Amino acid sequence: MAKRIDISGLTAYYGSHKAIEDISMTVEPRSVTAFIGPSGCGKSTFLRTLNRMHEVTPGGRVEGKVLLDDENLYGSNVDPVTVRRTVGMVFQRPNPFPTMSIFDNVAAGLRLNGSYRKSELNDIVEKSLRGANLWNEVKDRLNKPGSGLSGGQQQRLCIARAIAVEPQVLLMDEPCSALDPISTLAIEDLIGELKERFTIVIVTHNMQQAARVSDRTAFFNLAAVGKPGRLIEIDETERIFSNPSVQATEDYISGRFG
Amino acid sequence: MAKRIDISGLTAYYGSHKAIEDISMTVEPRSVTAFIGPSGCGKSTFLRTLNRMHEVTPGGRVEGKVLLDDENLYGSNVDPVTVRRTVGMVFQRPNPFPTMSIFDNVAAGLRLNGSYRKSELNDIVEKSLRGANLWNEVKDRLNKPGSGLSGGQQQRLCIARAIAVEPQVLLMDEPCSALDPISTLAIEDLIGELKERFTIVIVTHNMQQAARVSDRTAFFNLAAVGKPGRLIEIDETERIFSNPSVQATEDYISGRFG
Amino acid sequence: MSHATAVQDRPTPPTGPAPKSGLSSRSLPRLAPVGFAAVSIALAVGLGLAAGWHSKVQWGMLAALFFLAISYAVTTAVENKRQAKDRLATSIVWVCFLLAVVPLASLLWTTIARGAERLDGYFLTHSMAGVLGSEASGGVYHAMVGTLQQVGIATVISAPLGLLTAVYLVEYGKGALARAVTFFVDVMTGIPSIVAGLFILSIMLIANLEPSGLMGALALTILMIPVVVRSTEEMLKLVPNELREASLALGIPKWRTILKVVLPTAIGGITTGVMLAIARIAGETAPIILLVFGSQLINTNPFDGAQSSLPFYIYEQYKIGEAASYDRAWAAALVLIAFVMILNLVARGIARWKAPKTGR
Amino acid sequence: MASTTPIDTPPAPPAPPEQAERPRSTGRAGDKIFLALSRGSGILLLAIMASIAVFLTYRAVIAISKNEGNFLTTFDWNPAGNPPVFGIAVLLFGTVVSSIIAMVIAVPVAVGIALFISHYAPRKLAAPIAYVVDLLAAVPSIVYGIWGALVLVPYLEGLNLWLDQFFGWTYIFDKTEVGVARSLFTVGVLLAIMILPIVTSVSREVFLQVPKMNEEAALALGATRWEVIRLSVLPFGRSGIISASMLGLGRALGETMAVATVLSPSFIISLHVLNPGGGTFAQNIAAKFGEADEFGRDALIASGLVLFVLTLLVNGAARLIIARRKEYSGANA
Amino acid sequence: GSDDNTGGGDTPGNSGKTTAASSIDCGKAKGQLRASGSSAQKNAMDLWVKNYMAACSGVEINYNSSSSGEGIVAFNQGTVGFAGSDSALKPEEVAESKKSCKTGQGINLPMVGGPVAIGYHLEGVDKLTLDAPTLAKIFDTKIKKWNDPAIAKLNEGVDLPDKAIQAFHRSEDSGTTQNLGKYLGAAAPKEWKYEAEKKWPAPGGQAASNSSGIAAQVKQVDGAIGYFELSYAKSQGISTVAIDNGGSAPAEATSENASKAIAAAKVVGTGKDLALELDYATKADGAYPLVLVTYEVVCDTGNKPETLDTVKSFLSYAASDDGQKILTEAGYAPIPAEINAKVRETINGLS
Ligand SMILES: Nc1ncnc2c1ncn2[C@@H]1O[C@H](COP(=O)(O)OP(=O)(O)OP(=O)(O)O)[C@@H](O)[C@H]1O
Ligand SMILES: Nc1ncnc2c1ncn2[C@@H]1O[C@H](COP(=O)(O)OP(=O)(O)OP(=O)(O)O)[C@@H](O)[C@H]1O
Ligand SMILES: [Mg+2]
Ligand SMILES: [Mg+2]
Ligand SMILES: O=P([O-])([O-])[O-]
Repeated sequence: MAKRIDISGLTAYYGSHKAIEDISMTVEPRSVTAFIGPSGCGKSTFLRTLNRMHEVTPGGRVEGKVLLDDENLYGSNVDPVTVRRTVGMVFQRPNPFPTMSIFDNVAAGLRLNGSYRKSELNDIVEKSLRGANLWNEVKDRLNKPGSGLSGGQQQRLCIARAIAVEPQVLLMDEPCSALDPISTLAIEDLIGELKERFTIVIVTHNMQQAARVSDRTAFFNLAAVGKPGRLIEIDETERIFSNPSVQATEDYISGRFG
Repeated sequence: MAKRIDISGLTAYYGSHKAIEDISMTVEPRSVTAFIGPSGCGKSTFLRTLNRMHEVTPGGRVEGKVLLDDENLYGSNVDPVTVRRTVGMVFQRPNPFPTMSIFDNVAAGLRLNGSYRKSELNDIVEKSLRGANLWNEVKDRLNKPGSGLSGGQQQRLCIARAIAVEPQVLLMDEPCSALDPISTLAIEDLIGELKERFTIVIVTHNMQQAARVSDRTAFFNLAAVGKPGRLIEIDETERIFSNPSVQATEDYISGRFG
Repeated sequence: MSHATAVQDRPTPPTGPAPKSGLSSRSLPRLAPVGFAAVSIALAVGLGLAAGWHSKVQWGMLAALFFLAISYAVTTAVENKRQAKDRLATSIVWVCFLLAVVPLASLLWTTIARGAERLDGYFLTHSMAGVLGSEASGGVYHAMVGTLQQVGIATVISAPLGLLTAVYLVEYGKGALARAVTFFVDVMTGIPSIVAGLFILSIMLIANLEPSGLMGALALTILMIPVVVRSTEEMLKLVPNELREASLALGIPKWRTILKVVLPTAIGGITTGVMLAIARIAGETAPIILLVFGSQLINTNPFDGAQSSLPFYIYEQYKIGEAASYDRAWAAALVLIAFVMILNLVARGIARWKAPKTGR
Repeated sequence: MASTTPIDTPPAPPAPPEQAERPRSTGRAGDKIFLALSRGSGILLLAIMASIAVFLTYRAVIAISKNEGNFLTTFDWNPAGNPPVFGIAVLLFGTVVSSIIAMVIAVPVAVGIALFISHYAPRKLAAPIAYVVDLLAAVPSIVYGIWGALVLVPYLEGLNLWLDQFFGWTYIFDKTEVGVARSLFTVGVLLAIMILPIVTSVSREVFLQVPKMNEEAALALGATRWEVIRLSVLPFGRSGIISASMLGLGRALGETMAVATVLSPSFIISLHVLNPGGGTFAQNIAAKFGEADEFGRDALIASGLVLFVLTLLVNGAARLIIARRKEYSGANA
Repeated sequence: GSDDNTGGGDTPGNSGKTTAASSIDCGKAKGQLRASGSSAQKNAMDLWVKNYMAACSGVEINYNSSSSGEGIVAFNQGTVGFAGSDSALKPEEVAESKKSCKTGQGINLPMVGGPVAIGYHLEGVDKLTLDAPTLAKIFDTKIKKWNDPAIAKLNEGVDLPDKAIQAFHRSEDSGTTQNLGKYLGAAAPKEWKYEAEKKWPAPGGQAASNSSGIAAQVKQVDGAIGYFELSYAKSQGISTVAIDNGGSAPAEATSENASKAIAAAKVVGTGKDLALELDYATKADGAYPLVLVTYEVVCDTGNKPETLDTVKSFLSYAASDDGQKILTEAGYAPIPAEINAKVRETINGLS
């Protein structure tokens, strides 16, 4: 199930603005890869190129290759919808569907992709909500709108929604930044569980989190303000945190806290 | 300048749903008070009652008293506009004005409160953006829309906007959750600076952050799912983290990490 | 309707003098605006009487002006400039509302008062067959049938067509085709109804078709589409991209994203737009004269033979110029308004049921 | 196009079957059908409109080529005369003037009412008011016309005298001829009343869509209600207000029956808007259509074509304004 | 819903005047007949249609009273069985009609006549006499005040106020306007130099749409004067001007007085065409000279086979004694008997 991702020479633009430049790396299957780096260096942008969400932004353009088990996502006969179903995503800002109830939010991906029996759906929704550590808080109001939840609840709802469709790769953009320690722990446990089957990429600002959950860590940085972001190095998480090969990484991490 | 806040018997509702119940505490002037607690326990709701933003939510209702230097915010003669000018706020989700440029976003609050000369405005905007550690990244595109920034940049923009008007109390709802360590550090430094003059309340899920920046910490919790949130205890941050008087606090904190 | 109305500051009723401090400021009593209004009206009426102006219109406008000026001045003096501006804005909004209410209420009142005289069960169930203009008999049934069918056909054609076009423009549109469509939709918004009628008429002559309800409906379609497209387009543009992204990222195909996420989010506005469009065409006279011919008899087949329609009927009765025909004209106007009203209620019901649930 | 919308890369040809296991239903056929449907609608519209335009142009050219007067400058409409002469000067003037008056009155008032409904009115009141306003959009224009002639005109009489008396010095409000208030000014007022509902309804919907987050941002800065509106609501609703106004303008420009019933037309251009007289394209078409022969109808169609062009220019300008601020669109909120 | 308005219900039609249906010969009439045109003959047409449809069940006649010109255009386009027109076909229109009449051409059948009333509204004045030259000057805005000597001279003993005259004319092209123009042109050629056209020719004055619009304005505005068919004056209670035609006494606008003027009409049409020429300058005693005659336009041969029988049967009834008799009650004037006889003959010969 899990897939390897091979990125080579990837550059992404917003209109004429080059946001990231010439990134090449490999994301191993059945592992967690963490992206770290200062704000604005292009982590989110890069993440969005991995499931072809970047091109959805007006002016968004991508050059380079992303191979998912040897198949180029940007190949000419590849369907972005299939890509996105295979590579799921949780966004930096929680964005539940305002017109849908909590239940429907979680079921959305399933329902809109195929038909399920009611009981099947119930099971999957419950499982996903439990996985996102939200079940207890919402089980009594599954039919209430998702927008009446607290910030952290909304974010967990979005996570539940993403894992409900069982993607093969899961991209998470700061999934825990709005969560309390308990939920964060739950999500991290979930990640640990999911990586047995899936490939996971997570953006985080939290070094400890990166250290705790990831197998490999990639550090991004800007050469200078206004310049595009670049991959500085990627390595085993242990090495990055103990003995990085680039000075910039060391500098960034040594301001370690948070 | 800085004001003391005395809250007594505060209860807040969303329609018929009681979100927090009977909260009483004192927030000292020229200090930083941190609110911690599991997701959904009502930290944001409580925070919003401190500058009368809660009543803006449809169905939002408040009972109890909030005294700002002996004057009740909910007193009959009090104008919520003045309250909000005195008590500034940064939201959990960054919300720059999408129709304004970066510069205008920061200047928005100032322009409301009086007329400034162009150069004066420029100075304040620059100072605020520097304070929020964003200046370098945006100084070349002050006239671009604020919505084209990265998540962390947007959040810092909102912080700059809030501090530009120099409120006497600053409420911050997880201001750093979307920020990288460098920006977080900058914001924490800023908080340290601001508390010399202002009263600061900060909601955070990050225990280390609470420990680092706050003088006093309040722990909130739910009695049970579906029950309203309550204040469990409030004390010197040191005591809360070393020797809390309630078991629940200890339990919550001892899952310490993040 | 989903009233996501937010900014509802709880007004603070006054009690005694304000304590001296930073927060509470001197503020006008809650009922101050009512007082201002009373004073302004008195002033305006006084001045109007003194100067001998007989039109109540100027009295009203003068009162409005006085009201704005007084509330601004007093608030500036008692509170401060910003509050004054806020109050001025509030006042202007109220004045706008009242200003608009006067003519609109007059119109509705005239229609209801005059229409009610003639409106009864007989009127609703009979046609005008064999009724002379001066006779107080006859009814509107044949015209109701005509309007229902013509508007129904036009809606069935233009609502989906307009909606799909708007979806195309907002969700897919780029490039020459989209620009061309936009261009022509813009042109269409200003098309006089009689010109639309002429176009269909010339087709009718070329194809050797007889006048019928369908022909009228086609002309109404031309008039309806641009309103649907333009208002729907506007509502779709307001749907945050965030939601589209959320859906796309779930691997939901674009069309389902549009159907299940984008359209439901905008459904309230879209419904309003379609209702406005229906309201507009339901009141069209010119194309009916040209294409549906008009009739005094009941014809329930929109595809064959002359029909009538409510606006046509109103025009016809107005032109007769008899007391009895005026009564019929107003009663028919009332029927037409009621018809759109009921439609509107139903549509709003649907929209509310589907609309986004509000919440923070 | 002022759309700020994502677009997928063109749908790729179907992927070879051997590629990886596919999830249950791919839904790609749906995408193609839907795109085809919506693009098809667009093309169909385009075809209809283009054929109308071609038809109009064809007939107009026939008429204009036989016109013995100058189509643009003749102050007369007599295609049945000998020689046939007709010109649009008066109609263009009257249409523009009455529409300007209507827009100047209606747009601010409509935005005011929309704000009233979305942000000021007590919530219990807002829904019924919104409903009544929508209802008014349903009043057929012939009823507006009858009401205008029977009720509005007598009412405006006094206002006219007053305007003449106190604002006569503006030239515009100088009433130099006797006569009932069946003037371009009255027509403007009536059109304003007629387009109020449509402009109000669309603006209101737009204002209700302003994200809560955005209004809260302004509130938290200590903005008064008006300032919230100025900072978040109006900028966000800008393109919506412009579109709403364009819909209203479209109706004002093309309004036939109401204008025909209320105006006392004449082929005179006068900036004294209170004087009876003047004419509009649609009114002239209604007035001349009945007794016109083929050629007369062609001449009227030619005038309709000018109305088209006028509408187009105004709409184009509006689109430009919206497009210029596209990146500041509310959809990015 | 029901097409039956003959009785029952809450407001039954007070159609007591329905004449015996016995004189109506339905012949082979059947199905739907569409006709359109002049609004001047609407009331007459309504009466005829009502009686006719009561007698001949299964026949539907739909007369759309839009305007003469529209009727003619529709007739020439072949969408109606016959058209009603306030003026005879022009040569171009006859030529055009040959297309839809296939073997024949359009002809004019005079069917109804009637007075055009000059209505006025002047507080305190309920009787007013004018003559053609004064009327011409009033409508040409040469006379601007009600107490103008020219008016005073015709109305001795009437206390005329010093009020502005507000003369209303039709804003759209109209047969009534054309007939007024013909009258003024014939009876006051020095004062009224305009061509008699459907379009209002004079520069001044105020306009309103439709006869009902003019009537409404005249009723509303003190100092107003306007022209319309007599029925509008009657139903709105508007005072009408008596016209001094040079005879012994001013003639009131009544259908009898109009008949006297129409009696002098001569047929000028050739072949089966029965277009009339009226003598507007008649000085006959009691003749109200401001009259109009409206026609039905049909094909002499080549009428559409589906509707031919219905057209013949219906028009025969309209031209019959019964059909003409009811016109007076509706404020119209019947066509002189000798012309009417020709009309009936022509109708019989239609094919
Ligand atoms: N607009 C709303 N309408 C109804 N209920 C709401 C609304 N906003 C929040 N709530 C409910 O009120 C409770 C407290 O929410 P609040 O946002 O204050 O939590 P929080 O402590 O800030 O959580 P988090 O750390 O996740 O942000 C929750 O149960 C939440 O579901
Ligand atoms: N929609 C957009 N239009 C134009 N520029 C954009 C857009 N989104 C992001 N950018 C720019 O692209 C660069 C990279 O942004 P990105 O969001 O990828 O940063 P990030 O690493 O995710 O930051 P953060 O940690 O703050 O989320 C930034 O300079 C940002 O301003
Ligand atoms: Mg990011
Ligand atoms: Mg919160
Ligand atoms: O009968 P007319 O409407 O043409 O005067």
